[in-house]
Amino acid sequence: MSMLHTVNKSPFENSTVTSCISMCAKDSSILFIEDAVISVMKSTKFTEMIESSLKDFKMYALKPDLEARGLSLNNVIEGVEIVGYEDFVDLTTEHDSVQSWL
Amino acid sequence: MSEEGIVKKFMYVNRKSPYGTIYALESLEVVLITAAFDQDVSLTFTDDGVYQLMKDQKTDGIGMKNFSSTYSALGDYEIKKIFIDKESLEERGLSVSDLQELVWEDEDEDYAEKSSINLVSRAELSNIMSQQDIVMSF
Amino acid sequence: MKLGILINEGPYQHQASDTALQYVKAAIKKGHEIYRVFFYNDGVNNATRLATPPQDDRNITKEWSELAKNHNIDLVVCVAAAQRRGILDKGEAERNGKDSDNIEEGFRISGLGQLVEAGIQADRLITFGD
Amino acid sequence: MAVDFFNNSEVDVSLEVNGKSYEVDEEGYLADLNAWDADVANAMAEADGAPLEDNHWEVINFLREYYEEYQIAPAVRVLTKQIGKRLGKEKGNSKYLYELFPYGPAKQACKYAGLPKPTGCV
Repeated sequence: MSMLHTVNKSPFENSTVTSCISMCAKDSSILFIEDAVISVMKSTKFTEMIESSLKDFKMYALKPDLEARGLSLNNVIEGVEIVGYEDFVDLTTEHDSVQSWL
Repeated sequence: MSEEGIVKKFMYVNRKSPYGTIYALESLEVVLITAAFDQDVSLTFTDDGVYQLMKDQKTDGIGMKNFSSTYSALGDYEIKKIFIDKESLEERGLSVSDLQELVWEDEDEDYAEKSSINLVSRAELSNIMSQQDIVMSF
Repeated sequence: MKLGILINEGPYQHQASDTALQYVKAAIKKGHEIYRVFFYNDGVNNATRLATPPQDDRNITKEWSELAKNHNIDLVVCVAAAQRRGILDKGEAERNGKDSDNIEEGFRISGLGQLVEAGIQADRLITFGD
Repeated sequence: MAVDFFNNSEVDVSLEVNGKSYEVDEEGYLADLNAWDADVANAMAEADGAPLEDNHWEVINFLREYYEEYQIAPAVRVLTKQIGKRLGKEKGNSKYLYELFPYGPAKQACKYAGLPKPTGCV
């Protein structure tokens, strides 16, 4: 069964992003929303972790949250898909279940 | 009280230590209600959530109700699947002996007490989580 | 699809309720049914009609209320969490001997069983919180 | 004075026991749980028109012990099962418990036992 994981915390704030990645099964996906969109930016201390995890699962970041925080879409790690709220809805229905990491 | 006999797999993921926020207590409240609906309920304790099960909690000094003993009632509510993340325990210098023992009584075997606790790796947890219908994280 | 929504944080302090609103609007636009929005933890604070945010800020409670009215959405506030935090409808206020209620139109107070039922009946349950 | 179960019209209700006055809420639940004693339970039951007998006390004592140990009032199903285990199968069924406590074991017996008022969660 495929699962969509959503995360909303900055990886600089706490370990939610790393916990989520460590418990994400192979055919699952991660959607970064709210403060978690910071995770998918290039040249941070988490960039390498995200890049290597992209081999195992798909990752998405919510565009309105990136834009709201002044984060350039050009600086998003390659391979991370930038999506809107309607895509967020599609992701929840395309996966078998959803886990929101709070 | 089941809804036309539908039984789903509900997992509650507890990731926060108790008392600092209300999440642990209010998570427990949902868990007890879910059990009343005859659903397949399991609980995961990971990250700081493992502190929820610490033995010898004493809350007199902080003026809050000590709800740690309520976890021992889970067996009465037919909740027999408690998963504890081994790595989270190790990271915090804890072992399962620091935690409460949680058991359920097997009515068919003259109320014999059986352990509800399963110590699992993150890889195993990931596998168990992905088989759930509903996951709620508190 | 039938979607159940759980909101665990109040308005303004966290983005959770805003994200949930945007999500629900997008889901309705895509033709999905919102089976129920359940407010738990501090999420019950989304239901107070007494909040008066500045005029140039969004009014989240009103937005939920209007969305519920226009699309016939069931907005349910957990009774136990609401009692702790002073969110009351008329019946609850009377039952508990309080001098007034404060719930916004379109929200109703009920038990946690409504959350479990949403989990059982909906095809997906999506949580928004902190 | 009489305290009716669902009587919401009373304001500032109190229960008189042995010349002492106890504050109770609109539904007759004790405001200060620490003030509970057996006389309070008897007075509540008499006010409801059905004095407590040994069978009632078995359940009330069980509820108090359960609350003391687990910090929650047991759900009706748990109550039924545990009563069956402790007092015998013939008592571990909801028919028996509802005969003892016609307003519902969760509500009425918890009230007499001095447990917190159920929030009506289910």
